[in-house]
Amino acid sequence: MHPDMKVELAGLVLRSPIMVASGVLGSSTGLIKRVSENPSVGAVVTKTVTYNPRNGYENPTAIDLGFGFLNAMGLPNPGYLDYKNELAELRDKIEIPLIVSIGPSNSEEASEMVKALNEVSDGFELNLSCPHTEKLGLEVGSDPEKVRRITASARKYTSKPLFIKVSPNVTSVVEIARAAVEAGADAITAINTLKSMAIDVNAMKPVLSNVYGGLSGRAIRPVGVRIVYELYETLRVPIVGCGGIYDWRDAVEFILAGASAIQVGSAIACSRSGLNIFGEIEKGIVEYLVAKGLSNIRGLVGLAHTS
Amino acid sequence: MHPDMKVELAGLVLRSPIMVASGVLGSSTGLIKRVSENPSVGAVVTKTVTYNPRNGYENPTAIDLGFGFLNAMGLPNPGYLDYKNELAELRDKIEIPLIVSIGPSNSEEASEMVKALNEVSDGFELNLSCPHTEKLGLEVGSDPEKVRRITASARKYTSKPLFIKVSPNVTSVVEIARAAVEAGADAITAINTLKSMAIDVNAMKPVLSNVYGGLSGRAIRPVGVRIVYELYETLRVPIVGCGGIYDWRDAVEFILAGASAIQVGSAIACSRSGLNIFGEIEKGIVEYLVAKGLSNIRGLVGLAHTS
Amino acid sequence: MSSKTHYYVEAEVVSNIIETSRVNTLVLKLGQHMEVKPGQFLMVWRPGDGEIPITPSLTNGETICLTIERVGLTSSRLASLKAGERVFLRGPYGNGFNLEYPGKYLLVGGGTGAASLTPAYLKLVEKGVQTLFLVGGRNRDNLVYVNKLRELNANIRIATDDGSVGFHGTLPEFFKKIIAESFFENVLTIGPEKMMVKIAEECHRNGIRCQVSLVRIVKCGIGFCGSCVLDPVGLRVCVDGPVFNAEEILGTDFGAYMRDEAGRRVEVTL
Amino acid sequence: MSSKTHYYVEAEVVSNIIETSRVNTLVLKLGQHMEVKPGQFLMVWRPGDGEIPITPSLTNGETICLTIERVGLTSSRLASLKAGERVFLRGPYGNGFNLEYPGKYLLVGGGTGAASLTPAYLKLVEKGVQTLFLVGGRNRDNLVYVNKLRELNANIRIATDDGSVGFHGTLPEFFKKIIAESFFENVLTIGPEKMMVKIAEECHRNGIRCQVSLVRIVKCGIGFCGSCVLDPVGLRVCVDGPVFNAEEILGTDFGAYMRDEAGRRVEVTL
Ligand SMILES: Cc1cc2nc3c(=O)[nH]c(=O)nc-3n(C[C@H](O)[C@H](O)[C@H](O)COP(=O)(O)OP(=O)(O)OC[C@H]3O[C@@H](n4cnc5c(N)ncnc54)[C@H](O)[C@@H]3O)c2cc1C
Ligand SMILES: Cc1cc2nc3c(=O)[nH]c(=O)nc-3n(C[C@H](O)[C@H](O)[C@H](O)COP(=O)(O)OP(=O)(O)OC[C@H]3O[C@@H](n4cnc5c(N)ncnc54)[C@H](O)[C@@H]3O)c2cc1C
Ligand SMILES: Cc1cc2nc3c(=O)[nH]c(=O)nc-3n(C[C@H](O)[C@H](O)[C@H](O)COP(=O)(O)O)c2cc1C
Ligand SMILES: Cc1cc2nc3c(=O)[nH]c(=O)nc-3n(C[C@H](O)[C@H](O)[C@H](O)COP(=O)(O)O)c2cc1C
Ligand code: FES
Ligand code: FES
Repeated sequence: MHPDMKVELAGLVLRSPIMVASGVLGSSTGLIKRVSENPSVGAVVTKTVTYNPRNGYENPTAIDLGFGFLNAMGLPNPGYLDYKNELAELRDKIEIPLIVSIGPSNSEEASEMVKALNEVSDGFELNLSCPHTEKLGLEVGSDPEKVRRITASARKYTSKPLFIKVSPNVTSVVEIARAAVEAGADAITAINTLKSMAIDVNAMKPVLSNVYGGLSGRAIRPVGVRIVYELYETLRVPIVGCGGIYDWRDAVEFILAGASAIQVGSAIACSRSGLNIFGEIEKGIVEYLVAKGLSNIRGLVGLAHTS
Repeated sequence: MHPDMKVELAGLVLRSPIMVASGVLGSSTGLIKRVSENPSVGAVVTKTVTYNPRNGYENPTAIDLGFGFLNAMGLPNPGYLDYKNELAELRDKIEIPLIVSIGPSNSEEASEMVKALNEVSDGFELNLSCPHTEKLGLEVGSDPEKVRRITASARKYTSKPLFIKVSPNVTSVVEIARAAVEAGADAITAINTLKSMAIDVNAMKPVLSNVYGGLSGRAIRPVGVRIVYELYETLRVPIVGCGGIYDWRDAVEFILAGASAIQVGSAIACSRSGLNIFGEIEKGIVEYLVAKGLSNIRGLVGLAHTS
Repeated sequence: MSSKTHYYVEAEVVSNIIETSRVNTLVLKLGQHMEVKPGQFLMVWRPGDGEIPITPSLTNGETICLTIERVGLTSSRLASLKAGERVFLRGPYGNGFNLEYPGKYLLVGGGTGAASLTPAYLKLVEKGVQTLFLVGGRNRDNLVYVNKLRELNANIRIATDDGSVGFHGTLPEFFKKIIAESFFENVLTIGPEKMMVKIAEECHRNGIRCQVSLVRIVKCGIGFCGSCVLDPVGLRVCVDGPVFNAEEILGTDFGAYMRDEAGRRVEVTL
Repeated sequence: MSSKTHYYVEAEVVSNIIETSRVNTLVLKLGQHMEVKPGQFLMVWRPGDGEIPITPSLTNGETICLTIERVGLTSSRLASLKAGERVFLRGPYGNGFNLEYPGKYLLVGGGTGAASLTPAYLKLVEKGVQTLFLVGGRNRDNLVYVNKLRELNANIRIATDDGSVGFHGTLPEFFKKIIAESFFENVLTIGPEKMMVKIAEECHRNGIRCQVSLVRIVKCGIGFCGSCVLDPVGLRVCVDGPVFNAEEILGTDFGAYMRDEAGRRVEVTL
């Protein structure tokens, strides 16, 4: 018997718990469409769009560290108005939920963006956690009051699922997530990248043009699993796990910690099989469920907590 | 010409910038002595001692993740009174500075421990950053006010160098470090481990008996380098870099970021050559200095900041 | 497991050869061996000056040549480096050309494209494959790498827009004429995209297998930032390319649209 | 690069064999191949019940036997497992015995030590080396693994403190007698530390090369927590040991002091 991989996430029905993390496909709607055709992908989150267009930082913007990746893209994106038109075209062409990631720097921007993008999306992910862009992301997401205000502003203009993406770069992720939930968030996505940097010893200079960037990939998985586990202990909303998921075991680790669904980011850069990584992860989870005698993926969520 | 590897650190003169990080040798004074005989080691930091003896947590307390290590030892130690006797014996037998790490949970403990241990040590490292022990470490070290009070209490009873070891698990390391410096700290050690966890997918359980632990090793180097770089931009006290240093390149990366000295922790567990890792790191740095035409290591500190 | 603290390979400029008023070739000595397949590219970094993708114009593991046109800040800085100055390289990235297809090869290089095709030419020679090299430019003074190719005994034909040397006309016009004269099973082309798309269409009409090397804004170089995507098919130039079989991408944004740094869809102008 | 999400190897209990009232042998089927050299140890975990170091008493890659004495919570829980229950193993850790030294081997096992020496015995047999196995216990009912060793055709001699079977006396006393009768170039010993130190001293006096397997509090198992240290020399049982040449450690805390869980120096009692 093939185990049931369907999950319900804040009102959305996903054919698989495997989502594509924000940003790793850039703003390309072509790439989103291509990935959405993969039957193992349950939902796609878009690149974070901001109020104004952004070119992002100068190169170097990303490097491979071997045990993870460091990037400071600088949230390049066409701005929400431009992107809205692309998304409008895309939406009829894909069959899975399209979650639009937005990165407002204040409540007004949040309201306007959600209002404008509501008709072209199946849900929103509020990125309050980018560690390397001034006035955006972490600068907002490390202050519970700002999180509360921005979440409430977004909430006011949409009845679609609202995910808040949190950062590991704070003293208490639980406090931030709680503020978001109290202000109306339906689910929490954890985690964004860890604030980091690298210096090239030959060049004697920081590698990233922005100096600081975000660490992603394998290296941050234990931090992500810890945060998902902490959130599951204290919150009553679904959690989407993200951070260093490369294979089915990594995905299962996050689900056992309490994630109802998971997102794959950096790993698509090192998958030998290209975008087949989603299929491989799904296959592995299915075999694991069979081996464990479980008939559906939902039975696995948070199982590491029972004593 | 052999470059000069001597560093001066908050009044201490170190024959080499390579130190042994706290905890990785346990409380064994025998092991400290053995390591201190290695001519490439500049100073040793002891295992953190606490006011009362602690057995630490039940096994499993540590695992190898491949790209780093996860541990929740639980600060096992004989307590400061017992350990004082061992240190008294040890001190005459070693020729390099012995820095005693203490983990007080409040100001009174800090004062008493420093008072008692002052005569057996060449300096103190205040561990306010262990991510997995209740009431100790991070619970203290994430609150600038507590950091200020504990640092001041320790400062009152010693004129020896006082290092404060900070945690990466806070929203602003700079704020914490600044509080410590204002309260009299001579130097900052950065970083301790990242709060993390791992779940075994077969066992479906958290691996560590304490559930949460600290991530160390390769994976955290980019976080450590970032924090050292940030501290160097804002503070005027020496910084000791720590986190994922395995070879000379890693060490140089930290020094370029602003570290006056560096500490090696986890890497001693995966060095094929055992404790020879110190010699290998020193040799690499010396060759690098020669290649760069630098006559001493001090000229390298913070060089990645100049534009 | 490598810890990759050595993120970049250091290289020193041995000499800087002026190709045209806009194009220079840097001859670099590598601090470390580096194997680059024909058509693969490197990310070339100068701290403070930025980092750009370049397809080497010669490579032998220890020495590498980069032929660079000054189009903006980074390329201009790099093209002006003097002997003894250093650059930092990461890579190689991308797929490179497939040179296993049977038959004769016609190489069509516009601008710096002739230079970037040279490693493929040398590989084909090594394999004993018959080749013809078409090099084009606006005029006599705009031709890149022709002397080098002559030195390498390449069978070259030239086209200039103003007829100052060789065929009088554009490369696609010349290309039409050449393939009318003699059949080639394979075409490799690097050059301005408007030129490449015309060559590709011509190949399509004539049943010639054509590989093109595409330029998009490359940021990460490793396939996860989505900056270099060719829409609507969602192919990433940095990992799925930069070389594509033309058949795969005719009818897409190839030759028509690209994305700018902010990810906005804009027209291809060159 | 492995991501090691599979931190532990899962193993299922096939059977639980009662050795004595305090000692059981678990026969485990491994979920994954595992190569353990004689004298190396594994960390054996049951979630909720703790994790302890055990030197396997038989191993062939797919099956592993653990002979466990109930001394506290974790060992008691493990020793009571039933067929079908699972344990989780990490390792192997430590150095293991050096079996390359020439000459005859005398194996001296007290308590579960006889079991833990068995893989070394089998390896020596495989190499065609001559061995004699001394097994000791308080009395007839306290002997561990003797039937298994007989089954494996080992050349066994027994000593019991009460003389209920074999030599009447302690293992060190018996050992003295045996080496007076016939010379052995090598001794391997596992057992209570007070016993091992006596054997080691006897070997020292008689010019016999002696390897002992030491027990200390093992926590990390990988050499960085310092819990298992033998002072004052600062040797770590988990990576520098657990097997030491006796000459290396005679005159240290071996046989006299160890550290407890808090790192306090305490006397060795057994
Ligand atoms: C795979 C590949 C191989 C290339 N090989 C060569 C080569 O061998 N020789 C050569 O002269 N040029 C080559 N290029 C093009 C070269 O990378 C660009 O000219 C260069 O990036 C421009 O940077 P700039 O800072 O000088 O100019 P900018 O002022 O940044 O931009 C000038 C123009 O270059 C384009 N551009 C800017 N940044 C990039 C980028 N990161 N990637 C691609 N295009 C960009 C812009 O769209 C703009 O039209 C190659 C490009 C790619 C993708
Ligand atoms: C390399 C090595 C190989 C071993 N092989 C075997 C074996 O094959 N069979 C066997 O029965 N026993 C073996 N032991 C001893 C076994 O690990 C201990 O008996 C066990 O850890 C006790 O744990 P407990 O929780 O049952 O008892 P506890 O109540 O925790 O302690 C009981 C006694 O065991 C000692 N002890 C506790 N924890 C440890 C630990 N982590 N490491 C070492 N000693 C500890 C304590 O000092 C105490 O005296 C080995 C020990 C080591 C170091
Ligand atoms: C190149 C790149 C771009 C990213 N862009 C975004 C973004 O626009 N918005 C966002 O919320 N997260 C962004 N992220 C973070 C990822 O969505 C993800 O949270 C993080 O990388 C951790 O997951 P991973 O280890 O699987 O990559 C980006 C990550 C990478 C590597
Ligand atoms: C087993 C182990 C025990 C540790 N014990 C202590 C400790 O007692 N006090 C302390 O300040 N840090 C302790 N640490 C943290 C290290 O000193 C160091 O800050 C951290 O591991 C990062 O460095 P690394 O990556 O080189 O290990 C311990 C780390 C490990 C791995
Ligand atoms: S440049 Fe980032 S995906 Fe190609
Ligand atoms: S058990 Fe940790 S060093 Fe040996």
